[in-house]
Amino acid sequence: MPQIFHPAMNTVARLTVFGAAFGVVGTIVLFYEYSRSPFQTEVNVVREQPVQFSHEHHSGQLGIDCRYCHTTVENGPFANIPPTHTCMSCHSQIWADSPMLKPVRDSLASGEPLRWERVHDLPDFAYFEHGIHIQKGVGCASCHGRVDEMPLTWKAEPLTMEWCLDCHRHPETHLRPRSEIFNMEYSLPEREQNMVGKRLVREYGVQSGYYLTNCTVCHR
Amino acid sequence: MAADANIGREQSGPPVLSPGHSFATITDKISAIVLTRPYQRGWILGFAIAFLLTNVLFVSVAYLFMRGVGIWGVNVPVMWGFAIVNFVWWIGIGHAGTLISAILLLLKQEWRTSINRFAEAMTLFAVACAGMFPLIHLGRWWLFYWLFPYPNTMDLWPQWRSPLVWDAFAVSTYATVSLLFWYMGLIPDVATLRDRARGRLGRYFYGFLAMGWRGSARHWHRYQTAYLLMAALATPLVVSVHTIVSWDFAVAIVPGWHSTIFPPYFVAGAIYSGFAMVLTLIIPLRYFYGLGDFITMRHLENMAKILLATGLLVCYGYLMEAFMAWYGDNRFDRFQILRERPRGDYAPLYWLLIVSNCLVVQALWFPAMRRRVVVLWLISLTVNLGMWLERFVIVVVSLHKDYMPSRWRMYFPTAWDYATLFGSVGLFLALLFLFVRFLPAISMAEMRELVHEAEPVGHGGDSR
Amino acid sequence: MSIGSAPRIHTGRLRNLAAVIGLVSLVGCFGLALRWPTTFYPAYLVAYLFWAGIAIGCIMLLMLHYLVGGEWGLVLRRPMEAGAMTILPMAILFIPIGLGLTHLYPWADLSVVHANEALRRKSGYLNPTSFQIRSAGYLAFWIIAALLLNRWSSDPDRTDDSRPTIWLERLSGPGLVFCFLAATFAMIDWVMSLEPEWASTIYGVMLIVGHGLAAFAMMTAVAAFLVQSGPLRGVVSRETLADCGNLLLAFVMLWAYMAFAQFMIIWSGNLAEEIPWYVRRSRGGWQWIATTLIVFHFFAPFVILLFHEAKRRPGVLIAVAGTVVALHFVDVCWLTLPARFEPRSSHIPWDQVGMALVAAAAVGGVFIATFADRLGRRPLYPARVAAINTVARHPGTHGGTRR
Amino acid sequence: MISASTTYGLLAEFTTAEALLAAASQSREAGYRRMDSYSPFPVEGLAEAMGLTRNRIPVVVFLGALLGGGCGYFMQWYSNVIDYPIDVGGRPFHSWPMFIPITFELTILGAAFAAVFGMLGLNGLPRPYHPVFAVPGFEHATRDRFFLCIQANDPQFDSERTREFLQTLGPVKITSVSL
Repeated sequence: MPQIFHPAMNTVARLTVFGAAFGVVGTIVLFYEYSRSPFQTEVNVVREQPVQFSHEHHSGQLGIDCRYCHTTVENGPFANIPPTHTCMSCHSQIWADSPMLKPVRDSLASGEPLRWERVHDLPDFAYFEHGIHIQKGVGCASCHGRVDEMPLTWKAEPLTMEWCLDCHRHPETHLRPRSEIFNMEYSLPEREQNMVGKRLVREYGVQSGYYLTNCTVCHR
Repeated sequence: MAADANIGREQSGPPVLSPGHSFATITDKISAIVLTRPYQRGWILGFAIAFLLTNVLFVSVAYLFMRGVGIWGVNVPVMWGFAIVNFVWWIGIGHAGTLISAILLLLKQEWRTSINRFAEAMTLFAVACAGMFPLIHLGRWWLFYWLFPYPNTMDLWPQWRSPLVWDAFAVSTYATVSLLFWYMGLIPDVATLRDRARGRLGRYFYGFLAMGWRGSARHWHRYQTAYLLMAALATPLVVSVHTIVSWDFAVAIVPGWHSTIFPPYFVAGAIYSGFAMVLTLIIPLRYFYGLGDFITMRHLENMAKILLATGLLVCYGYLMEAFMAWYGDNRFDRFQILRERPRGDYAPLYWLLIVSNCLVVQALWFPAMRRRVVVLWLISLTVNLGMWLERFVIVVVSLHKDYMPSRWRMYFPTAWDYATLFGSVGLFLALLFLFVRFLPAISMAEMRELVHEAEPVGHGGDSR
Repeated sequence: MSIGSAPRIHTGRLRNLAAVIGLVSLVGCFGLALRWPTTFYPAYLVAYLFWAGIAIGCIMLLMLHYLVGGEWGLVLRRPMEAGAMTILPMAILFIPIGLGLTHLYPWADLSVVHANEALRRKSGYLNPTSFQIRSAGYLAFWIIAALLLNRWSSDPDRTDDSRPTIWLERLSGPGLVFCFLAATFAMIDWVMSLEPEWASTIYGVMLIVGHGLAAFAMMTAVAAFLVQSGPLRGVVSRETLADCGNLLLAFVMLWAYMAFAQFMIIWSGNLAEEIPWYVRRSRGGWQWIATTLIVFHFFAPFVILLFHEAKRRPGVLIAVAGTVVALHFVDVCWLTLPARFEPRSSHIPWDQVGMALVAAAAVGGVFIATFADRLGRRPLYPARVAAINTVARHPGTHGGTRR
Repeated sequence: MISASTTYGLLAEFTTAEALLAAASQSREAGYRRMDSYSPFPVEGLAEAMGLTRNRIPVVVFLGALLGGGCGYFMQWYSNVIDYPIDVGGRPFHSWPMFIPITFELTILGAAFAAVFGMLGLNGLPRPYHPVFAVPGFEHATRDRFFLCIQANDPQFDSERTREFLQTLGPVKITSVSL
């Protein structure tokens, strides 16, 4: 009886076996990495906007308070995007003829709002109340990163459910005094943060991690 | 066989292998089905019909994926319609193969040898059909992988306290282990086919599958141990699978579902329907391929006895359910089991189920009936029908009258329900036709062993 | 080997000793029943169930053997036949239960029944008269079965007439069906109705499997003892012992399966009409009994019997099977005694357990005396030459073969 | 005529399992250690006759079962008790009765993988090419013939003397297998 297979097939067969084993593990690792990479989460990815607005310039360099434009952040469920009027309150005076701001002037003229691309867009099945987070001592920078250093706006955090849970499970590791909410540079060493955090949890009546991770807290 | 005076009787009864066979004739006869006379008119016709039916399945599943489960008759409160009925039916059928292979191997029952391969293949294909149904029954079927644990960005795990998750694990484990067991049994046989194939393509195909098996004594040594251990593992596994399927129902507190006898009674029912399906398929196979030498009357009779035994266990389950419904203090159970089933909207189906599962099978008490192949085949068909009806009664009748009369509603299957059911039968048959065509339907290595054991003298005039 | 060479054993001394212990304890029981009837009767029920269960188990195992065959049955047949015959004195020993109904079952108390709507509804089934008629029926059925099983089985030793064996096979099919039904309803009547508001569909099967396990374990222990101590040494091969061990393993798993199936469904349902059964059995010390059962009635025998060598050593088999039998007694206590247990009272009724041991000595004395008497009357296995060859023939290498 | 460096061994062909069994045990008695036999079905006692007593499959399967079951229970306990405890129907986080089914399934799965892949691994399969396949008539090893191969790397191997020895065992024919 003649040989059916070439001797090299032994090596090929063994390689296939190992390849299959590594293939399975590799696929899982790939899947894991992909779902957390900017491809999926858009962290650090700049969105194309109708107007190239720089938070770095307005907030960082000029020092305009967050609340000047996002007026409802503290009490509303939704941190609003300012209407064209807010922009024009300054830009009717300065850079009034800048070609970069033409869409803003057009919007004012036509009454059609600017169509900003939302950078932080949670899915509809996740209930999110912006005001409560501010009231309980979550700083802007905790979720939005150093906006004052962003020439164009991007997501600083992945906004995945596991990321949300990270804070909901241990709120004390992220809370800060209400007076420091809008302070972009606020940070404490870990031990001190835990101490302060625990005090704030008590003071602000923040619920325990167990209740904050109930399904119905976010999925109502 | 052992009862002392039985030894004399055993010789007079039909043997497990007709006399006059040698290693070579067995090998040649079985491998010829695959190698030398593959495309017979009957095979082509049968496969064509099965393939057509399979396409019915493909069309109905494609349409389902386009339109959603609304094309079926499911509604509120009958949310588990045909899909779950078919699932339980198929997974039950998928129990006989492993039972024959594993349990009868452990019990040292020689008669299993010529039917185990076929029964295992049947198991695999039935499990494939079964596994499909819960999947397409999901509203968002493309998210089925949520049933399995994986490191997702939601930080969520499957709900381990839900029997539906256990089911996902049980069915996929069962499918995997059955596949491994089946493939392991096939290795020596595909090696035979590799060595006997004449075409280049066949040699490569079977050569790949055989993985270089050469019948070495060292290999056989480990192979046998591993095979026996696989049998020992598969036996509790097969029991666990239908137990978990029964928990899908019994863990819920729906009247008619929440009954403690469900685990053993589902297992008995699964074996019952599985053996019925083996008989349904193997009787024509034996006839058309002339395998009467290997699948003898002894096999058919033994399977008939198992059919009777498991049928009685199933009846015991019905009896206990009815008695405890009366005896127990749950009035919803009483309403469901004592009134809705026998006298409610679906009463004709219930009585048809009782006739086909409990009454018809009693004929098998009589040896004359067990030995009449046509009768046996008809009974097996009846049991297949009866076991399907049983699942229908459990699923639909229990659901259609909820606790609140405002939610009472009838369930009527649509044409798409039927198309999916019959299509799945087509898929099952098509896979079986392909199996019979491309792989040895009877284990040659084990048959040779049987011949070897029958040969030597000194076994007290054993004529086998 | 010829017919005459099948060994016999002399069991006269054991029989007499057991009879004396039994009778003395019976007298003690009589005293206890008069002095503390409410405590005593449940204890007596425990003892009765334990021993009668083994007798019923033997009857059913014998029938199973005639249906499916297997070498284990040849070795265990004579002990099982002797065990089956003990159902005769068991029928007499049922009388105290019939007398003590009011101390045992709430439904036997008319004032309780009148006050309880659920009990009134089933009073057609649960009332003293129908209970006694049914019990007499079950016992009569088992006695007939035991007598036939013994009678037809003894013949092949003396004659070449093979008809009794055929009769045995014909009897066993329908016999097993009816025996199973009778045992189911006996367990419902005798044990489940201790808590008449509670019902579970698996209950009959679960208890029958428990009794079958105990019967199989006890007979395996007897056979293994006969191998170890001599009479069957060299006759019963290691492989046949291993078959018994494997079946014991299967039975242990089956018992655990039934117990877990019921527990899982009731625990997860957590319904008000079901869960009290487990609440009573998992409070006030009973939870430790339950844990003991899980560990020593299931886990330990299971693990030991997985080992290839353990099943082939008579000494190990005796130890494992003996443990299973002993734990079966604990199981019967756990099933029976907490029926009237008030979860808040927080202790196991040790006085009752003590009485159960006295009662077990009484019923057990009668059981063992009958058993020893029957076992000593005939050769230790059905000595047809061909048959015994199949037991002794297989050499050790045959073990792991695929067939 | 044939040198040890290009020879895999000598292959003797027998017609019955009994002859092969006898040949294997005689070869072992004659001092040969590196040999293998090939048969179309497992011949009882052949491995023992060749001096194979150890079988690690049961240990491998046991470890597989332990690993599968251990991982299964740990996974459920960790995710339900430690990582994300969610109250469902008021049941305890550590609902051990409900963790048993999956633990059981994964025990079986682990053991089955260990059995099949352990068997293949220890047997050195897949190995589609092997010198003995080249021998004319070896295809009967999977049909009705029995072969004994004394390998050239046996210290006692000598192409002439081994051939003579094999001749005494009564084979149908003897072939030399080249590498």
